[in-house]
Amino acid sequence: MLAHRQQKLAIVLFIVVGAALAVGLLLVALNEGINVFYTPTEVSAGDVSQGQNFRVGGMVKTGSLVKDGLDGTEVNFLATDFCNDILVSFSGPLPDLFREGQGVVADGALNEDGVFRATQILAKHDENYMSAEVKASLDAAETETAEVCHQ
Amino acid sequence: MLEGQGLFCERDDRVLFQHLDFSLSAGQVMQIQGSNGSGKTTLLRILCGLNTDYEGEILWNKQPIRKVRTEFRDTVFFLGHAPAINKSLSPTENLRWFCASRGVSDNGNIPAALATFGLAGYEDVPCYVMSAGQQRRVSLARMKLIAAKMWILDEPFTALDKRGVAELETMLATFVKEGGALMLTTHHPLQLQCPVEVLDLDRSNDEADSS
Amino acid sequence: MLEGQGLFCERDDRVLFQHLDFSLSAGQVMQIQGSNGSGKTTLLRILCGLNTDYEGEILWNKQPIRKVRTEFRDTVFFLGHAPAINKSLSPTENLRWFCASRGVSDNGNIPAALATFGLAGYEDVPCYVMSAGQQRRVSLARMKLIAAKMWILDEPFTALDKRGVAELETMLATFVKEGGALMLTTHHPLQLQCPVEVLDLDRSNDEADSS
Amino acid sequence: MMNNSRMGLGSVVVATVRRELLLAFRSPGDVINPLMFFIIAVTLFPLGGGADSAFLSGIASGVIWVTTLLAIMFSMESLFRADYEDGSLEQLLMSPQPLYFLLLAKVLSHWLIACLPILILAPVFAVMLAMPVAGILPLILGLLAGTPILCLLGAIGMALTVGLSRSGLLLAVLILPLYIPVLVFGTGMVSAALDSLPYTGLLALMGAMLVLAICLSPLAIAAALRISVN
Amino acid sequence: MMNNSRMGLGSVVVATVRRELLLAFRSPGDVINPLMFFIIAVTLFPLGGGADSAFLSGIASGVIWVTTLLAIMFSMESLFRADYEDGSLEQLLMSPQPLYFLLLAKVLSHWLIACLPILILAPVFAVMLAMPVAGILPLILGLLAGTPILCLLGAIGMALTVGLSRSGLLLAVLILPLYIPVLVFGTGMVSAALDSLPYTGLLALMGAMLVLAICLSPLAIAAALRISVN
Amino acid sequence: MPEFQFQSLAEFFAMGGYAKYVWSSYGVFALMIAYNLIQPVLAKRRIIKAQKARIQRNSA
Amino acid sequence: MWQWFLQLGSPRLFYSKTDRYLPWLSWITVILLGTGLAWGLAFTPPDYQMGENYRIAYIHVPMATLAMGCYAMMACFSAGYLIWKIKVADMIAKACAPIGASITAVALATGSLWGIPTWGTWWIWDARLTSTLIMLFLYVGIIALRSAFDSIDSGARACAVLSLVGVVNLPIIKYSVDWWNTLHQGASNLSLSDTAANPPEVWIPAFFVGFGVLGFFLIALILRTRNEILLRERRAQWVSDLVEGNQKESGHA
Ligand code: HEM
Ligand SMILES: Nc1ncnc2c1ncn2[C@@H]1O[C@H](COP(=O)(O)OP(=O)(O)OP(=O)(O)O)[C@@H](O)[C@H]1O
Ligand SMILES: Nc1ncnc2c1ncn2[C@@H]1O[C@H](COP(=O)(O)OP(=O)(O)OP(=O)(O)O)[C@@H](O)[C@H]1O
Ligand SMILES: [Mg+2]
Ligand SMILES: [Mg+2]
Repeated sequence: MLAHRQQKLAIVLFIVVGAALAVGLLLVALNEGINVFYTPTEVSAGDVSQGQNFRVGGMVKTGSLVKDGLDGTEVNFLATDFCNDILVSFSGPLPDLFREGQGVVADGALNEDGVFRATQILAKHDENYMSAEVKASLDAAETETAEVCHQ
Repeated sequence: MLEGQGLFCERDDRVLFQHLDFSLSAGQVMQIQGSNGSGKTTLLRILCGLNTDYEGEILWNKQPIRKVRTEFRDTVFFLGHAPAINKSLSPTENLRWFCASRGVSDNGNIPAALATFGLAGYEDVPCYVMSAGQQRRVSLARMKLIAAKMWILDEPFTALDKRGVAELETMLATFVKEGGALMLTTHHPLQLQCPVEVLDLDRSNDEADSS
Repeated sequence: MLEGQGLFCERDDRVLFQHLDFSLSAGQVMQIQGSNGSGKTTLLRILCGLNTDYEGEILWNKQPIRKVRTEFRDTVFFLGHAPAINKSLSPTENLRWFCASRGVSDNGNIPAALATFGLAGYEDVPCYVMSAGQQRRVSLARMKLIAAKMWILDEPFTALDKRGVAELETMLATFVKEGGALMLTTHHPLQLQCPVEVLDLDRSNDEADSS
Repeated sequence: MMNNSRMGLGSVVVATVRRELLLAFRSPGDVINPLMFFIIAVTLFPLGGGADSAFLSGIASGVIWVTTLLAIMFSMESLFRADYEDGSLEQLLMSPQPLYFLLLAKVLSHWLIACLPILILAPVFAVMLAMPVAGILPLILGLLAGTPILCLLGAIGMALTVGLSRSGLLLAVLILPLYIPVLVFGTGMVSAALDSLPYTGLLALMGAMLVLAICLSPLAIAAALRISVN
Repeated sequence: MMNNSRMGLGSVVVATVRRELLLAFRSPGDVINPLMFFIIAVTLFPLGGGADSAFLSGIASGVIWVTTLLAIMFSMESLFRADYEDGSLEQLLMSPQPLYFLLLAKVLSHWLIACLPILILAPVFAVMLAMPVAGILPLILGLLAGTPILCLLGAIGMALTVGLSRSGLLLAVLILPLYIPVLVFGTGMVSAALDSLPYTGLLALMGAMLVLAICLSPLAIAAALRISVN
Repeated sequence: MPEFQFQSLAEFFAMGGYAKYVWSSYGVFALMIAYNLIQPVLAKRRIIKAQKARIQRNSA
Repeated sequence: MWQWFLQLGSPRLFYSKTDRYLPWLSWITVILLGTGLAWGLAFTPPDYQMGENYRIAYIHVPMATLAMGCYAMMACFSAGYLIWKIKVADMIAKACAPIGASITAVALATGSLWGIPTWGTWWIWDARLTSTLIMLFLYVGIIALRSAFDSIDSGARACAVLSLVGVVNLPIIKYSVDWWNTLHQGASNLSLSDTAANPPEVWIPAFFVGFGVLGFFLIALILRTRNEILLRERRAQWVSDLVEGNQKESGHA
């Protein structure tokens, strides 16, 4: 009968050790960071090299948006994570939500001038929903809060 | 050793048996009888824990079987309709793995076990060249390899010829006389050298119906 | 009607039968006998053209059967071990397709045919809820739907209960009396109201062995 | 009592198709599983290859064709398996009706059941995979001509392996090589159209293959089935 | 006569692996069919999509991963089918040894038999599909960590469907959704490496999934098998 | 207190230019609800019909 | 409470109890859904960024939440069936699958429809969207698995195991927005202050719709479960009585 106990124990030990190992590996994974897109800080830190395709995500820096071209479909703007900026250029139709101060995800590659040439622009919405009046009153009351950089 | 209390089983809305009570102790033989489809196989599989759709209580050494599954499995040998022989392997290979999967070493007595069943010389031919009866014998040779205290056999005489049947009957009788418990189904008229208790599923069900 | 001359068949290097001769004419019954695995099913399938591994000559109305396959198939009804019943379909649907696949219209007498086999009321339930015996009856009901001159039946009594067996026997006898030819295998002692010719495969083979 | 009026060939074919459709209706897995396999397998590619639309549009026709092909091949399992196991196949082989048309009807029904839903969905997925609009029509035409060929060839393979208990990948190994020409022409049509070249030539070729397959493969299927029940 | 000396768990596992390898050696189809399927299916994609090397290198990792995944999934058929049919499965379930390790050993052997050959061939095909050299190592590492997960998950699906006579594409429908994360991370590793980014994070994640799969899936497989023999 | 946000019914249906998206979303939603309510009701009818047939068959 | 729960474990009691609760539940649902939808569609101020378009939220969010909730519920009942062999638990689990699948499909469809104007794409293979799609596939797989079994019990147990295996997907859906940088937004923070982001006039109608949709879900679930009970208990006397009663009713009408 002892043998059976031992067997049960073996299974339980196996699972416990496995779970511990899995947690360890998960921690490693989270430490490394698994991202769908890169922040401008990561880009300027040289995490990505020129010419390769990747996604960059950030905010459209207020006041940086320039529309070019006859019909205004050629746009240049700075994507920022409030620590670093990256110049993004794009031509084509833009999503509705694309505007200054709004989250953006761009698909493309860095060209030789260090400009991010986007092939697709996606607008990212944040978790805030409110009406225009509320937004206005909020803006008025808002005190400047320093953004904290995450490295 | 093994006891059933108020067993009830229905399959596809048909009651196979109900209020079924039996008890089997060491040194006893119990034959389950009944027409085709009366639920003999189902009953054996329920006792072995292969089927779980039943109601009632099964006791093993006076304890509910759920609690002593591993001990039960350790002391019981079950042989079902299918021979559990892989046709690509030889008898020796089949039996060696069987022993390993039961967690016992075969101690080199596989050839002896095969010889008991008249398979000397067939140790290393692949099973697919063997006739159904010979495959059955390989299957039965397992009984010689593990020290089970109880055998549960579903139609063990299938595919055996007359001599094979007689030999198996002697072997079963010896096992029982040495204190083993035996439970079997068979459509063949059993001729054992020891008293046989009969559990008739057709009858048990009819009685229950009429009651 | 059907004649075999010097039939020989071996399977997996085992001779099942050799020098087998027989002849069956309208109004006759022939029962193929033999132990398990003696080749009864194999013989029937050879006659039906489902098996082609044989030597010897089979004649249909005095002509080599190879040349008159279609006529042969048109007048023969074969029922094998398997019931040929799709379990997801109802008896009516099964039989309707059977008729269509034989190229005859069912003329609305499927319910009648089912009723003959005691299946009135079961026309439209899916076959998987029916017991093995009932499925067998659906299978047999085919005989009532096509005008075959010869029936070749492999263990037609399987899974039938006593009354079913008696009824089927009457039906077979009537068929033979009306001039049909019947060839069947069965392990069950046949009680037909007409003379039965027996073809014993065990004997034919033993004789051949000893000769 | 048995006043057997003969039926024409047409009605036999109709009866077969009806039976198969009825069966598909009873066990919806036959319809749904190939379709779901197609859907899931198509979504695997963007997951596996990256999802930018330039990349996707490049692989779109290939992915749709290959996935259709795999879905059809593995759906073949249900064509003869049940009939083989319950003995209906023997009855079919014993039937005085020409097997040729019966088998054609069976394969046709399989096409209706397993392929037509995929065919209907294929353009939707082509759009999801960012295939340019010019490619859609040749894709559909190609699939329309190609999938019956795939079914017929697959039926030969299935007929050969139906007697084996574990066919699985064996079927694939037997049949995939035969599928290659269809795949090449099918995707060729799309890429021709995307390069604004005419693709009628390829379509005609596909049509010719289809006609040949329809004419010849029932013979092969019948022969294979006779071997399998043996 | 029956002096049953007990064996340790280790030797039970070894015996199981030995048996499975022996079986694979006796019926080489189990080894060869998945491999052949992999080879044929991988070659389908260049045929279906055009063969310029820029295009190929774009799809290489996706194609190899998707094909491996399909090959493994369809090879699962041979894992429990034979044992189910000849009754060995019942004996296994009746064994007093812990099923947990027996099943683990079985799946491990299946991995050795069906996946290892593919793993060995995968880099060759990656080169043929013009994958840049930087992608080869993460491809191999990913497959090394990922294919056992695929085998374990596939075994759950197979255990659930082994009692059904017509499983066919059902297995695919059940299991492919569970395969998606492995595919995503596996190809993600390759593309990260090709972008000269670190992929250790993804590898660690895959490792975590592997460990979890090894620990937990035997429980699910055992439960599923008990249901299937019922 | 919430008040009607649109100047006219037409504007309401136009949804500020997003009619396509908003109304098809609500449409899909409505279809789903309808399906999930109607299907069981029809199924129940079918079951009861079959059940009656069974009872009749058994009593006959 | 426990007693009440146990009663629901008996098919017959489940049937009669739900008979009693269904009308109430229906009325509450109609009221909640009616006010919530009308409020959300017409009486909530448009979002300062997305304008009227964000009214899709009133369907998308509850559908997405419910899709996950339904899966969790199915898994719980599956576990209940596996452990305690409660037949009704399996019937409920069975009923969950098609409802959950259709709800997930709606969540995906509305998300896509919403994504076109806001994100600029209707589909992107990000973690949340992909894992939601996987959930849809899991639902379909479970339905397919059940229909493949002839035996009800085996099918039930097999589905239970599969749905429990699929539970790993739930935390991935829920936390994918936190674990990865997704295009999809993170979890919203709700506040009672009406100058905060997500002020009450935004989320109160959402609550109405949310509970309304929950009510609808329960109704659909109960209806399906009741059908399943009728089917499986068809041999029980009370079902026959019920059917006969039905006959009489329809006879009077
Ligand atoms: C096909 C695409 C989409 C899918 C599959 C999807 C899926 C989901 C899921 C699974 C949730 C989680 C619900 C919960 O945590 O209870 C969710 C929540 C949400 N989604 Fe989406 N979504 C999609 C598109 C969108 C779009 C385009 C938007 C708007 C820009 C959006 C806005 C939201 C919001 C506001 C929430 C509620 C978040 C919270 O408060 O926790 N979704 N979605
Ligand atoms: N897997 C199954 N699912 C549903 N019903 C089954 C299953 N297996 C058997 N049955 C039903 O259970 C009943 C009892 O079958 P069982 O195999 O126990 O009979 P048996 O007494 O062993 O018959 P036999 O003498 O033929 O061996 C049969 O009526 C059969 O229809
Ligand atoms: N498909 C097959 N391949 C090879 N050998 C076979 C095959 N089918 C049957 N056999 C062999 O042929 C022999 C005759 O089988 P057959 O089915 O004709 O016997 P039978 O007389 O009908 O027996 P039963 O009384 O059990 O029906 C058997 O010994 C069997 O091993
Ligand atoms: Mg039995
Ligand atoms: Mg026979």
